[in-house]
Amino acid sequence: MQVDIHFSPHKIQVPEIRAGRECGAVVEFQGIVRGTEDGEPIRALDYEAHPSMAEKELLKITSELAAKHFCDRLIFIHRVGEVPVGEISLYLRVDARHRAEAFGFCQKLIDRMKQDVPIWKTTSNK
Amino acid sequence: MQVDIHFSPHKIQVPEIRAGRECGAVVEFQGIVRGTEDGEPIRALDYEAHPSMAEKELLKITSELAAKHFCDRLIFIHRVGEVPVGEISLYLRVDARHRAEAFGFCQKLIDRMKQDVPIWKTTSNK
Amino acid sequence: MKNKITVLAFSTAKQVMGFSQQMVECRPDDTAESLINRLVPQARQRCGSARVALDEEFAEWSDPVAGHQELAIIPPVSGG
Amino acid sequence: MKNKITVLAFSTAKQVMGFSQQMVECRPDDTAESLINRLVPQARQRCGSARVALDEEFAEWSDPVAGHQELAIIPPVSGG
Repeated sequence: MQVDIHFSPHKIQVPEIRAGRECGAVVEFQGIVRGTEDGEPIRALDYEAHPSMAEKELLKITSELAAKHFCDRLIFIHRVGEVPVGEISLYLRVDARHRAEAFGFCQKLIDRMKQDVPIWKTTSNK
Repeated sequence: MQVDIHFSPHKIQVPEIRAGRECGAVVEFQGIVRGTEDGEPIRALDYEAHPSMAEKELLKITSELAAKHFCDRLIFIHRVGEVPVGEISLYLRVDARHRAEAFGFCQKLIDRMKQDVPIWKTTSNK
Repeated sequence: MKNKITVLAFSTAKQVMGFSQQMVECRPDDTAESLINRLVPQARQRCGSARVALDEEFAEWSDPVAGHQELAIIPPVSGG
Repeated sequence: MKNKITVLAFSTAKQVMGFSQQMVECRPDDTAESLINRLVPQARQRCGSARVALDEEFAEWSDPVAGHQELAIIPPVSGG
């Protein structure tokens, strides 16, 4: 399985990639900063991460999940720093032979990220 | 909920759309024609549909699912005619406030489509 | 005046029926099944687990076709 | 020769510790907890349900820090 993990302070550019010959399903997820947080309007969220540890954790999670959900490729991009409302904070792409694997992998990766991967958001007051 | 349903004989162009202010999750799915079908190498798949009935069925399914998975927008594009290996046969995009709704809606829509929506594929021998 | 209905045959049903679309005269007591069986002997059986739709709504093979404009033979679907 | 370790504090732990990164001397019998409590009184309690990582691996607060280069205070994460 090919795994690309990036943390970047820049606006996320959704990568355009041709799927492999045996790939039948591509699932993409965009987490987007909403205009309200806990009912209050906000302008942006601030994300910080421990990128090298986050990458290690993500690789562990990925190899665990890959044993059950056989996937060909994962792209994981998390933006850090200030992310204005309407912009992408997290982009995921999972390529697999079948859709069940791609959906399963993608959803479980997000669930596990939200438990164990050292990334934090705070409401930006700037 | 905004719903766009298209059947097209042309190569699917993934639409670039900015999510709404209250949208926190965008899930996209691409179904891609694989290079083998039942273990045999193929060149393409042929899709046919009853587009107006398919649209009606999709709208019924969409309104049923929307009652449980609250989503803001659905884009459904199914290619018809010959679709060469490596090209997209089905594109879906679901925008929602939260990821669970978007993933749930998208997966259930595909499951229901594969039961009740009049679209057929056959291996292209041309 | 005769009643006419458009019969649509998709996917494997096209091979059974020998057409994808045909305008057909129907009798007042025709059901979906009796209509297509008159066009092709044992068409209903030969279409296997196909369903039928009348005016773009799934129906029963035993439903009368009177008053409908379109009968579509819907083999098991396989979109995606 | 003294042993030094880099202490990283993220998110809410940054407010408790008053820094995001600091190089700290550690004693041979220091645990993760004793080390940060020496920097800020009751730091461990004040960091609530934060976990600790030693050299980028989750560890226990009672683990000795000797031999490690980095201690990271990991408050509940919220990526996505």
